[in-house]
Amino acid sequence: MSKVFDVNKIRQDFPILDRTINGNNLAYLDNASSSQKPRDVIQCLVDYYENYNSNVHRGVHTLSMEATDLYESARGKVSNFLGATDPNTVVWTRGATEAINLVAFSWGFKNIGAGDAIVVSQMEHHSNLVTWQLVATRQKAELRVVPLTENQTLDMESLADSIDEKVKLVSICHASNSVGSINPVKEIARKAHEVGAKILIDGAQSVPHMPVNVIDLDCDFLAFSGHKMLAPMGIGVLYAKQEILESMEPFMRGGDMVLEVWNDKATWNSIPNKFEAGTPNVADAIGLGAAIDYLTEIGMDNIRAHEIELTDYALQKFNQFEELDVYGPTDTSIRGGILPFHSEYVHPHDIGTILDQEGIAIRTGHHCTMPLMRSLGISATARASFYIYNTFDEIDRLVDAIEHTLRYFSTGKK
Amino acid sequence: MSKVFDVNKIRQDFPILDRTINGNNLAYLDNASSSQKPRDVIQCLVDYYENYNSNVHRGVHTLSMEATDLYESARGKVSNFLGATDPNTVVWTRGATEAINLVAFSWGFKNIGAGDAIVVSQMEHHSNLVTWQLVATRQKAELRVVPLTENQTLDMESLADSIDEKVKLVSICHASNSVGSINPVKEIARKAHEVGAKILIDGAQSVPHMPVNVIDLDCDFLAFSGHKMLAPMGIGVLYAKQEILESMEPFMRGGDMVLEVWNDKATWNSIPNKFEAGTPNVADAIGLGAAIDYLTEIGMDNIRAHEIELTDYALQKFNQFEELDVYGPTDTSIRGGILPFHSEYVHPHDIGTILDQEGIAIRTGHHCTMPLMRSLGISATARASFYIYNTFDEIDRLVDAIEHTLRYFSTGKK
Amino acid sequence: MHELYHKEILKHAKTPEFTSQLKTIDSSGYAINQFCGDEVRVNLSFRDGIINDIHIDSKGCSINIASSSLMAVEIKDLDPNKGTLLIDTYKSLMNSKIPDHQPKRILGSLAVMESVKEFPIRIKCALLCTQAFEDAVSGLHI
Amino acid sequence: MHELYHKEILKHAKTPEFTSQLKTIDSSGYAINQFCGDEVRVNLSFRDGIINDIHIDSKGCSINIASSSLMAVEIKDLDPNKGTLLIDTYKSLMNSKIPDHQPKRILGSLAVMESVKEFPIRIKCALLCTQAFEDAVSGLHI
Ligand SMILES: Cc1ncc(COP(=O)(O)O)c(C=O)c1O
Ligand SMILES: Cc1ncc(COP(=O)(O)O)c(C=O)c1O
Repeated sequence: MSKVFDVNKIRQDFPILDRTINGNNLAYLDNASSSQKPRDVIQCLVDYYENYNSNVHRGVHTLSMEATDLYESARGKVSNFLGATDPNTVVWTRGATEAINLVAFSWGFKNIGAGDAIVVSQMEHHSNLVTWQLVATRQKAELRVVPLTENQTLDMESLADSIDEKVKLVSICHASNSVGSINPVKEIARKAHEVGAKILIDGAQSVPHMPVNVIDLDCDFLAFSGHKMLAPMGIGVLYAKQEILESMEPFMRGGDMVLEVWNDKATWNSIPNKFEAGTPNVADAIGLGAAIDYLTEIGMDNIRAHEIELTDYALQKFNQFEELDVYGPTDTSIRGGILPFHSEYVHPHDIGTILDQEGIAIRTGHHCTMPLMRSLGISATARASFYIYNTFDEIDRLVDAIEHTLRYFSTGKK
Repeated sequence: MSKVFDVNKIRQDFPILDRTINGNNLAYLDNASSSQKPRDVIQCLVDYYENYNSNVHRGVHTLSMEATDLYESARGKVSNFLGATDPNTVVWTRGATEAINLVAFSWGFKNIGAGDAIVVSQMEHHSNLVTWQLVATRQKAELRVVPLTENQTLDMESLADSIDEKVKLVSICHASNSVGSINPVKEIARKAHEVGAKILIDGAQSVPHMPVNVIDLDCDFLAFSGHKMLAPMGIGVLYAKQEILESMEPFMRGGDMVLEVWNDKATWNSIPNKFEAGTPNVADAIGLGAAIDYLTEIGMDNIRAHEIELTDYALQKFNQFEELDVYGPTDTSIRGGILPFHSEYVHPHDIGTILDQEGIAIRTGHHCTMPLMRSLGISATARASFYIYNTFDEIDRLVDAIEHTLRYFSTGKK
Repeated sequence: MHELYHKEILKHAKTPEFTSQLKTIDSSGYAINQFCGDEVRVNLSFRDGIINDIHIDSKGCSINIASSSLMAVEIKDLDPNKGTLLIDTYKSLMNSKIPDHQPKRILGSLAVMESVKEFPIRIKCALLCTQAFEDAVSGLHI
Repeated sequence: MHELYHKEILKHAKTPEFTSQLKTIDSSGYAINQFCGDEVRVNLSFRDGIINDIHIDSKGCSINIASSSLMAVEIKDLDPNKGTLLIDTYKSLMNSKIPDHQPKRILGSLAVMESVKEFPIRIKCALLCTQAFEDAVSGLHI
């Protein structure tokens, strides 16, 4: 672990970690759902609303200029963070879901037609599956779902078979929120481009947790959410290559996305504004900029290294539970900090409730991946997921609590 | 003025009003663009992120339950505020623009077809015009734009003529952001219903400023934005009648809006979740709830009365400026707190810049109503717009500053 | 932990009753919790207007399985009207709205589910069985 | 107020120069500011490769009108290359990026626009004319 990475110091930056839940310190292990926020990000919102708040663009008064500067500089931070060459390739959305829908409505309906194919995988979040069901159904295109291997990694042979000349888009998660697998998206991008297809990377679970460079990956689209990476809720990003954005029709209509308007027609603003109809979420965009500052200072490499350590430790500890099935690859070089488990004997909800009694927050359910659950022959898992502020100690507490739970449900005694 | 309405006390609740701009106290008169936020609302965000932050729904852990409760209780507050009978008729959006687009994409494309007509007015904000241009063009329907009278009120005769059996939707603002006119939407709703059309009310400029009751108005859809009514940015509302929402297809696809998902198909969740794809903006929704608490405590009637007083005062003062054209009705019972003006001799941008030198924030430009500007034969106005915290003193400062500006531009001397 | 997982609940969760198929099904009801996938099927057979046998097929968490089993215990040998009254009383109990005229004691062993009220998010697990029951009797002309 | 609205700026805003139509237009350029609707048209006529007459049709704020007028004053009698150099220098000045080899003095009276730099949002008003000029000369083979 790098010297600058000091988890105890980091924890002090997160006010919510002082909370007690049912008499115990909060161990927040539901990060794949949403992350907690450091003081800097919260304070950034307060500063904004107490000093600069105003609508952006077009205003000649000082507040509006200042708000616009802060807002556009946040866009620049995102662009740098992703290694993009032009801030105008960063489109603000509410989150990954809206970003994927933007691509579907604006690019998909124009560029995917009858007889074409879209490739996704069996591990996609509903937002990267149901959206393409819509496009495929409406356009009479084929939706190909690439299966997984035994340890829930992408079946690369099937993937290769799926990507042929009919394919117009490969839309795939960089890392799975449900089983943790990290996909070789750079290689997949190359394969997609070989047949002239575009690639959309759902970065909801990668951008918060590891270095992601859009130029290196050569991705056409990248979608992610701020709330999973220390930023406020309500803000997310669609990155896309400039020439693709230029070629796309707008999605929603309204103020800011138009250039000139007559009663019967309108012309469009330049990118990225063309895709940002209506008053944007200025404050939370600036908050995402503050979150990126925070993450950058810690270092994305360090964050990834910390999560690998935690995951290795947890996976090893979980070996003791013969009653539990743990999903995802055991090789943490291709796995995010996500630990889904399932027992025949205790339902995930019961595990979740009992862990909550001990102050440990995990998520239970299908994690918006029902088809994946079905392919595993289960309807739900319990899932612990780690981030920058989690500790070995919290994993020990998790393991102890699971141990109690399993014992309790087999003997009825605590 | 009611006893409880004490503008000086109110001002103390708004931290940004302590700011100085170019050496002068901020006089924030750009409220039609976006409002400032009281301490309660800002603190509500801090509380949320420091104590309850979590993704909502589905979580069995305490934070998720608490966040869900706060979030759904904010929905209940909106529902009460609008006089709706069921919180499930309140759909969260980013703002008025997304709300209108939701109706267009989800209801419009299904229910408006070739030969049908949509009625809007010449005073619509781009978001309530360009969106219907899209529907009209794609569906080969007719878009009818009702003209205005001499003082920029809706031409009710033309409106009556426009609403015939072909009309499927009347989409009209309750109050204009650009000229201030308040439209008789209850009467318009009745007219629309007589021919079997639905009515969408763009409440972006009414819900923040006056009591609005959806049952009384009998509107089918109502759209508005939180940021114009003391709430954080990034949150807004679509209200719609329950049976209409039930009948509508979803708009965006993703998590939360589905019930069951297979590889090739999905079923939809119940309303309102069906329309809320992806992680919602929980914090800002709760913030909108806090803003509604604040507004309700002051009383929407008192707010409206205050704004009428300010507007009457300002209109009267503006009489002295022969060089200025002031738009909108002079009868403040049918006018919101919006004061657009124009001079042949000084361009609005120059007025805006000079006023900003004196700490007075107004907006200049087309206010997202280009066709309205064109119909007035101008390309831009300067616009002052009032809210709960504005004072007579600020109007005096505005008037003095305009007086200086006009003098300066005619003589070159300050 | 104790409060939620009352011994009786745990017992019924582990070894639910009424798990055998019926020879004849007179009425059947189903309910699913959209968010977790838990489900309950309730099959009823009647004799002389009385629920004289029940088959419960429940999947999911302990609260769902236990409440379904306990419900079956209590509705057996009731007529559908009395069964519905019992279910209404149970729902009122769980939603903290017991009206005066609904005596809690008719719930019998099902009353142990009250401990779930400490865990609001799990109340819906304890009520899924009532939806299945209501679905089963909704087709009857009672 | 004084800094922005320099006397010279105000003079050109009120009574801009080069407002008469040209007899022959050799080259024409146009620019619009999408957000405020301000626009500039620049019509040029050449003799012996030199800009020997100009017509400016500008609409909008004082900064736009004044800068367009001052620009016309300065580019008159230049060849398009020298005109372009002057415009580049002016843009560098307004964007605070004057490179060493660009002497500011070639700007002549246009240099008064520097006062606008105190008002960043108005810089684009002062640069609209340069887009129209560039549009006008972009078609020339120089
Ligand atoms: C009348 C009217 N309608 C719609 C809108 C759009 O609202 P928003 O930009 O918050 O989506 C506005 C505000 O800009 C408005 O004033
Ligand atoms: C892999 C993945 N994709 C997409 C999403 C959707 O993100 P959001 O709900 O923030 O739009 C999520 C998170 O829920 C996710 O984990």
